[in-house]
Amino acid sequence: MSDETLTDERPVPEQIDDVVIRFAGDSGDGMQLAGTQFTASSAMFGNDLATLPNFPAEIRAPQGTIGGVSSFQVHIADWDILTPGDSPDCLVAMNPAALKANLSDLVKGGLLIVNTDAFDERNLAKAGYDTNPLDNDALDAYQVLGAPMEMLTKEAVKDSGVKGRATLRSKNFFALGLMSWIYTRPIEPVLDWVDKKFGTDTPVGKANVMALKAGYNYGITTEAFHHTYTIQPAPLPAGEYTNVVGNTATAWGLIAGAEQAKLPLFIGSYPITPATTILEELARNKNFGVKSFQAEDEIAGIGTALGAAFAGRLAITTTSGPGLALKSETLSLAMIMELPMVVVDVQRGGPSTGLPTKVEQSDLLFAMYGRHGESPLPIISTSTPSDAFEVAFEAVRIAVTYMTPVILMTDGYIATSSEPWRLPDVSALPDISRPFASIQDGEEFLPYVRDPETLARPWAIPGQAGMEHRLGGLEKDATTGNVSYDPDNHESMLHTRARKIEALGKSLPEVEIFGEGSDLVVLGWGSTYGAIRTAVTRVQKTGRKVAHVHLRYINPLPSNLGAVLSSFDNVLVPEINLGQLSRIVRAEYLIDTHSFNRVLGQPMRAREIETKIYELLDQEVSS
Amino acid sequence: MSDETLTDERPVPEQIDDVVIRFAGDSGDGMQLAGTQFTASSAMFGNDLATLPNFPAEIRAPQGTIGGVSSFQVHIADWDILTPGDSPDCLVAMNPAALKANLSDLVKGGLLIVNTDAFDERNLAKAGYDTNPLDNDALDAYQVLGAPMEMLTKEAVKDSGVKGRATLRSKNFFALGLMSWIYTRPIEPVLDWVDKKFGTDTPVGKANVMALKAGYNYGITTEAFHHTYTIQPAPLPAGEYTNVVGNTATAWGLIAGAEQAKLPLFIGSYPITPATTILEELARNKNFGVKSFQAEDEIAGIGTALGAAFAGRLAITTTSGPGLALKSETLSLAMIMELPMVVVDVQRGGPSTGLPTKVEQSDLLFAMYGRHGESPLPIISTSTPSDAFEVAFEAVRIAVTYMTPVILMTDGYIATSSEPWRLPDVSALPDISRPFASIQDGEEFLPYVRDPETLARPWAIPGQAGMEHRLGGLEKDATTGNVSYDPDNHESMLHTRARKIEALGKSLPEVEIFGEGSDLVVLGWGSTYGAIRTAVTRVQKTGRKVAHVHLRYINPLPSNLGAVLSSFDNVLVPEINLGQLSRIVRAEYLIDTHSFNRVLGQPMRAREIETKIYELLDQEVSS
Amino acid sequence: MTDTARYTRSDFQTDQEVRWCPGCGDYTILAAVQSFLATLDVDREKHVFVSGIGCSSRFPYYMNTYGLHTVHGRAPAIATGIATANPELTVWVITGDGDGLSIGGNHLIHALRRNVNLNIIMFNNQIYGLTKGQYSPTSEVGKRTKTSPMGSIDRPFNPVSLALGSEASFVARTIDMDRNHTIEMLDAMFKHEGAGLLEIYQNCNVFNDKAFLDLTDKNSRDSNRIWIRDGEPITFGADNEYGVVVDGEGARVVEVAKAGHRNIHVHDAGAPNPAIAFALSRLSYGPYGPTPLGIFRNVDVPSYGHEMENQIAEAQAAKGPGEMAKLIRSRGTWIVD
Amino acid sequence: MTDTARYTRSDFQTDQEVRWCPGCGDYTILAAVQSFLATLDVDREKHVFVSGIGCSSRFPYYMNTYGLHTVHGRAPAIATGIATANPELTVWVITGDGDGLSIGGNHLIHALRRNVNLNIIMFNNQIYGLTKGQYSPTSEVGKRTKTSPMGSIDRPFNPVSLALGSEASFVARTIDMDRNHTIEMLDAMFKHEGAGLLEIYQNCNVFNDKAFLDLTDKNSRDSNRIWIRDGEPITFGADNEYGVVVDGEGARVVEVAKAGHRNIHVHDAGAPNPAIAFALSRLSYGPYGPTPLGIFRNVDVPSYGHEMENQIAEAQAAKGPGEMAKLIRSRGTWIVD
Ligand SMILES: Cc1ncc(C[n+]2csc(CCOP(=O)(O)OP(=O)(O)O)c2C)c(N)n1
Ligand SMILES: Cc1ncc(C[n+]2csc(CCOP(=O)(O)OP(=O)(O)O)c2C)c(N)n1
Ligand code: SF4
Ligand code: SF4
Ligand SMILES: [Mg+2]
Ligand SMILES: [Mg+2]
Repeated sequence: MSDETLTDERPVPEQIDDVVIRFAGDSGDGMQLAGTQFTASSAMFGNDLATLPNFPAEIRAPQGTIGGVSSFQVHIADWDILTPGDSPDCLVAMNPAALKANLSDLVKGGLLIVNTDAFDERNLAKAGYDTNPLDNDALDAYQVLGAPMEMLTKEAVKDSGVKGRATLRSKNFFALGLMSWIYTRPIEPVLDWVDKKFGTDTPVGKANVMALKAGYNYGITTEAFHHTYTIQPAPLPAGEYTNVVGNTATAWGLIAGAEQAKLPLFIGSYPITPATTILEELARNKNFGVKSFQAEDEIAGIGTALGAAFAGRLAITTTSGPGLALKSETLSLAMIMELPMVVVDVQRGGPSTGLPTKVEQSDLLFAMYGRHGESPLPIISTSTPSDAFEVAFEAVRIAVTYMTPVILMTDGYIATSSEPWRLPDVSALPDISRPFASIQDGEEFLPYVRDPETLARPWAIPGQAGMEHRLGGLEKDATTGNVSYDPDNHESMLHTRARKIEALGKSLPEVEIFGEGSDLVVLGWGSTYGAIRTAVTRVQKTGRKVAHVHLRYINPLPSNLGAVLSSFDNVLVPEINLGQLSRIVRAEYLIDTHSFNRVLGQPMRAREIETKIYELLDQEVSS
Repeated sequence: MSDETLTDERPVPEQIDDVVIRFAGDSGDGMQLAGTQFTASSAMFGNDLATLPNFPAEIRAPQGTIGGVSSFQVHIADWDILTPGDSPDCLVAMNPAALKANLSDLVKGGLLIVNTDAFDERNLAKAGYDTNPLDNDALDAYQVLGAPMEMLTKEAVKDSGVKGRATLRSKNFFALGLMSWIYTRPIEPVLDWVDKKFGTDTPVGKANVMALKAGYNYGITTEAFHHTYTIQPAPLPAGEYTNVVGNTATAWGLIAGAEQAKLPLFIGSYPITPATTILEELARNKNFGVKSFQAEDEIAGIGTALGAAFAGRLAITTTSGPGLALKSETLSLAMIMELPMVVVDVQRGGPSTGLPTKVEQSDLLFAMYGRHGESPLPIISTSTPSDAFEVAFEAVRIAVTYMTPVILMTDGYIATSSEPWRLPDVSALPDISRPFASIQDGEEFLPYVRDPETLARPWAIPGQAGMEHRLGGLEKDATTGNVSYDPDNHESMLHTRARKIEALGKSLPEVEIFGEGSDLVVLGWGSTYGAIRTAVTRVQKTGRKVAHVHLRYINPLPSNLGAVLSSFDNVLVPEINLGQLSRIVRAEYLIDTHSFNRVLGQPMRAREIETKIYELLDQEVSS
Repeated sequence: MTDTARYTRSDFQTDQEVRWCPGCGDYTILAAVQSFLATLDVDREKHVFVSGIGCSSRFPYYMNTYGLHTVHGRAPAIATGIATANPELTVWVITGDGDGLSIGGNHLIHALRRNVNLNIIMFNNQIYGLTKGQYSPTSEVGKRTKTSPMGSIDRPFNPVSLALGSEASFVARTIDMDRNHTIEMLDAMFKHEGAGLLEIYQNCNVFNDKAFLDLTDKNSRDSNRIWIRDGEPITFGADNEYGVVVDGEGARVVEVAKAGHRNIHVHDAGAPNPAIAFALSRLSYGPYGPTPLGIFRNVDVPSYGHEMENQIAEAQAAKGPGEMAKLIRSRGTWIVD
Repeated sequence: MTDTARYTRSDFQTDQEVRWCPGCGDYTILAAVQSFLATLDVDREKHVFVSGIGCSSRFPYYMNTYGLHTVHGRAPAIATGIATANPELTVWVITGDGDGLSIGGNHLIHALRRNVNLNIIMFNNQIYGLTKGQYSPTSEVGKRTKTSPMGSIDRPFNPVSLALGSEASFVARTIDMDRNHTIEMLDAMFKHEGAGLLEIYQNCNVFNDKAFLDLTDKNSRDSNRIWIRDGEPITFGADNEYGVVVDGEGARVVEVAKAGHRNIHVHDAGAPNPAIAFALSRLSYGPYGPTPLGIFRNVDVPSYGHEMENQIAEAQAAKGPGEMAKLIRSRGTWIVD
């Protein structure tokens, strides 16, 4: 196959503003990879984008069944988008199960690309189809384009050196090639990737390149595919961009925090979906002096982190709900010892094992109150994959400045999805270091005497002479830190620890209001950011007045939040839980919030929020 | 020594309504025993009473120091009392440290009985006295009565067979004898107890009897002690009474619950102060078929309980804050499996190891929200030691009727203190059993099909043929209970589990209002009951209108609570925490509660609540 | 095993789709367990399968018996509750090397020392399968995984040694590929009273393929599978040319011809002293080179569940059955009229 | 130990009142540790004592070094964090039989297998002291306590066997009353690289008095203390009349005269194979009858803390020190102008 075939003989493509595409197939079909590569090309091309991977809880659920379907959705646009889109405009279905599981999401009239080879009796039966939907009127509402992808792939790769059934493995590259044709994406970034990953001389590398090109060429040569589309680069602010996945951004933010705090990073963690990749990313970066410790369980994860904190390291532990439960006791110890630490909770569907690979925001009240006794901690949350870098950095800053564990809340959607990130100038990141304690000769070291402003206590670490001291979980004297059973001291220490959170509050920025008016404000936190902002923007475009406030800090809440919320007639709080932030806001400000809760294991959809906004606005009007 | 010496040559004693007495000494001085025995005699005598033991966190803190002081307070009265009293009217101080640690609590003009032998230089120094307070004007504000108790005890027991320093061990019996004289208590119950415990023929038994009588006789023969007191029996409702300690009542309530639920009781627990004695009491009653399992940790404690529940037993696990933290993950599993279980949390001073032998109410929000994901559970709390019997029974009823774990909240004060308990007619306790599942031949067993009223699912247990089924922590299908990743099923299951709590709510009694008017209601829960009721009653006696509402059920809250609270201008919520029930009430009803928080490791004091009530009432008037 | 079996394998299958990767060793173990149970004269409803979390821990969903898929690492504790609550049941614990030895290590060793009436099957694939390939407490030093990109520095457990150090009364090892031996081990464990641990080397063909090659490859397996059988001299190899001797330095592999047949150790699984079983467990530090398979230890100790029932019977015999009315009066009472 | 000591015992004492019961064995251990540290040429500020919860776990408050009194059972994990974060420190773990073997068993065995650079001292009084006398995982079967009023039915752990089953590279045992031997053991553990476990039989005179009478009573101790010393034949008794032999059935006590001196086992603490150390640990099932005291095992294995540092050095050598600006560009970038 010569390169000429790739010369574009393209009819003028239709220019569109944005498109939502979903690649869907069996877990073994490589849809995550196809989607990721399509995303990468689009990023290089200059589009704005947002992605949403979705995979089963099993490593590999039974092939060909609904339970085994894996998908990857990407939204690409020539404007500044915020969500991976509510419903795909185009669906790639590699087999009947993928079609069945995803069809209802496809917009009516949408483009449906199917791998016709997979629609045999066995697969149809596994997916629960009595008859072949390609043969009847089931798909009449869509533009269906079929291609015998398996046959074509096999044929294309026959000289690669890959043999037998293995040849079929490249069919995702065929699909990717075809999609690149239809949406006018460059294939060079994919070729580069294949080269780096496999080398273009290896059988696998060759097969993937051949399949990719074959898919692209199939588009060129097959008339059916001659209606193509293009999406112009988005007018993103100038700068250098990378496409970043949430958990990677979190890991990088933590490393950057450690660098700027001038502390070696220590992470003690136990693998758990969807948090594991933070540990994995940190383990990869030992040249930053990162010590990564895979503990025997979550208790040891936070335990080792606590030990490292005492030893003067930047201590991190990462987990998801069930693991956070196990960390509760030691977290309370870290709180009373007032040692800095960042605890990352990547929320997933609960309760119990729940829906481990899905998104949920249902650990918020647990983070707030999930410790015995009065045990207040700062809670900070991230709104988008790239935001995670900044938030992780900020969590480190708070931990070190205030000598406290900080809970950083993210979730399974942020963890695994990606967006273009304009790279910050890392050399301009602030110095967030805080010197270790020091004393004059002969002076007594008092580990619980505090900085008057931050209420942080001094941090003296083993190896420093003259400041030997003991910390423990029993109540401690307000200055010496020795065990104290004194009733008044206890009460005063409870208040002091609460006041430390207040002290932090005073230093934090006020919330900003996006929008104006006084009818309705939508209050959100975490990964619902994109959906809320999109919904609010759409409503605003109709001329209605509605505002959006999104929280980064949840404990303490921003100082102006009460006043801001009270200035609106309605406060709508959309959450992927049964109303947890809502409950906090109600208790704090006695405001009768409207909770909007959708807990489907999926990101919030802008459209549903939009509907809810109109419902409230119209009620308001009619009442 | 002949028995005649005990003939009362008593001048007519002064009749008083009530008295608060505190026995205080070194941990090794046997003050808990002296107090308990004094209490027992008073109970037999027919007084109403309430007790408050107080001991250091160490097994035996350094002798003679403030840290090593142990005390036991008892309030006895001829009326229906509710608290062990705010401040003692009489203090027995066995050494300088005991004096120093307790003097400030003694009411001005109160009676101070001291063991003068212990006021030597060494002990004074250990207690931090520069000069002997017995020798200067330090105690001028009190009626001081000294006795060389060590010398007198040694002398008294010289023929008992006990030798050397061991003779001093009986000095608590000397003090007890003396106090029995002063307060006209019968000593026969004590003699009976000694006989049962040691036998009156053993050296130790003899020594204790001799010391007791010597103390009593010392009162008779020493003019200084001729002003004595008597407290008439209280007009308690007719019936048979026992003096019951809270943890014992809890254990008995659980056993009674198991009996009436027709289920063998299984407790899986790990020792922890102040919960351990529940496990110990249950272990003692194996003849009820109780299986008590001392687990390797709290996780295994609840784990074994969960297993026992699946196997069809009445599953119990008991713990305190740090242990509750460790149970969190498995509790969420039990919740989603919908298996019955009672989790008893005997709250102690937190956070972390905190003040392990002290009382606190600071696990409430943790009990409410202390699990990842949406994981609602019923929460029920006990107000007094004897109330624990009924509440434990009720917890069993709820668990079995609704197929759910139930959290029973009690605390370190209820756990260790005692009060007279009018014995219920146990043969009249309701049948709270619920039959195991059954199916017709050939019928399919559906473990998640619910009772329409309670929403309880059927309970089928291993050994029952035809109902083999699997439960797990992954989200489950609404009828089959099989793993389900279906988004709508998940959301609906979250709501169903929440609705089960609501269903329980509908069946519960409404709260009762003690008092009338609309100015102020004091809302409480748990062991503050006695203090609040006492304070409210006192204020009511002055003619001011104030009411008391005390919660047994905290999740769900009683159905009329919102309406009741809204009918008052002020809602005062006294708690031994920083405002946890208050926060729940605020979120639930948007009522601007007044929190009153004292967190001293001690029970709430009626006087402080009274003061706070007046403050609010007067503000109300002046504003 | 009876020859007039009441059950067939399919009686133990459920309608749930088996969700392991094609080729996973878990399939063969599932089939072996189902087949084995079908041979027993035990009511199906008396079997309970309890697991933690992991690929292996999905096992209970595929067994048409009572079952619990619980939380990570806690299966031995939860199963202890079932087995002591009702010792009439046959309780099986299914766990993995991560589930059972990493997060769940403590419950495992305590269940073993207490001799709770449990049959514990540990699927050892030397990797975390479900979380997609991190090293486990049985992974070899130097193993490169996503969390150990430069090679693991953790020295692994030898599960048999650990179990013996935990006072286990039954410990055995087998390999997924050998169905007959697996069933033989299951049978012995089932017959043993109290806690048993069966370690099964299980191939994870996705994240740790061929970890047991020494023991499964045609060319190497004969010289690497040391079959240990109670009462028999320990010899192995295609022609039994190798054997094991035990002396003041421990156990080691020798050539039978050189060492002399009478010096070859005769295995005594029922020895009260676990010292020699432990020595045998040290013949290999993992499934590399000659590795013993079979029953290391099998001694009679009363089970925890029955001991507990005995105490209840004793208490009832001594005090009579519990009476609530008596209990609440046990601390002394008085009458107010 | 140097003879120009930089420190005296009092340098390691704090101003906190020692809050154990009079007569508690903890006092002698505290004194031994303080005296021992004073002999070392290690800066005081480099010592860190980490404990869990229990009477014994109050220990760090009395040591004028860095210290943490943590939560129940977690000390080995927390200490692992300290020791791997900074391998220059000398990290001591203080734990009890409940803290270390009941709730904390898992962290203990993992710290041992990983060979984390820790010196772990376990105060074994065979009881829960702080919670006032419940049986522990080392209490003997039949022990009556408040939670086992009819006698415990739990078979105890042998901590030495458990440690050896957990791949421990250093395991020793001593007794509180023998201060010199305690110090000798502390010294050996301190010199050993990586994880060490020292079990100290410690008398709780309040809740479990005289548990170690066989080993401490004048009349019985000589015939019950089996001193094991590296390189020496294991003999004991007032006149060394008893000895230990090891053969194909394990280790057992013999009369030297009958067995013949040349058959007496010569102890090799440094043997790479832990099988014989394990066999020795089985000579007694607790402090009853002839019980070995001394170092069971002492082998060189690189410590976890240093292995971790080595990987960092390697990574830096290979990739250069980390650069943030490079890292965030590592997944490919594009420019928007
Ligand atoms: C509390 C908790 N921590 C972590 C996890 C994530 N997790 C699930 S399975 C697993 C390891 C499984 O390994 P193994 O037991 O060897 O089973 P395999 O998948 O290899 O069969 C982990 C870490 C979890 N589900 N819960
Ligand atoms: C999470 C938790 N569970 C239980 C306890 C209660 N507790 C404190 S110490 C202890 C046992 C102590 O036994 P051991 O370790 O042998 O120490 P000893 O007091 O005998 O020295 C227990 C159960 C606790 N503090 N925290
Ligand atoms: S990941 Fe490994 S262990 Fe898990 S199912 Fe797949 S092959 Fe089996
Ligand atoms: S209870 Fe026992 S172990 Fe604890 S301090 Fe007292 S004597 Fe020592
Ligand atoms: Mg595994
Ligand atoms: Mg102990």
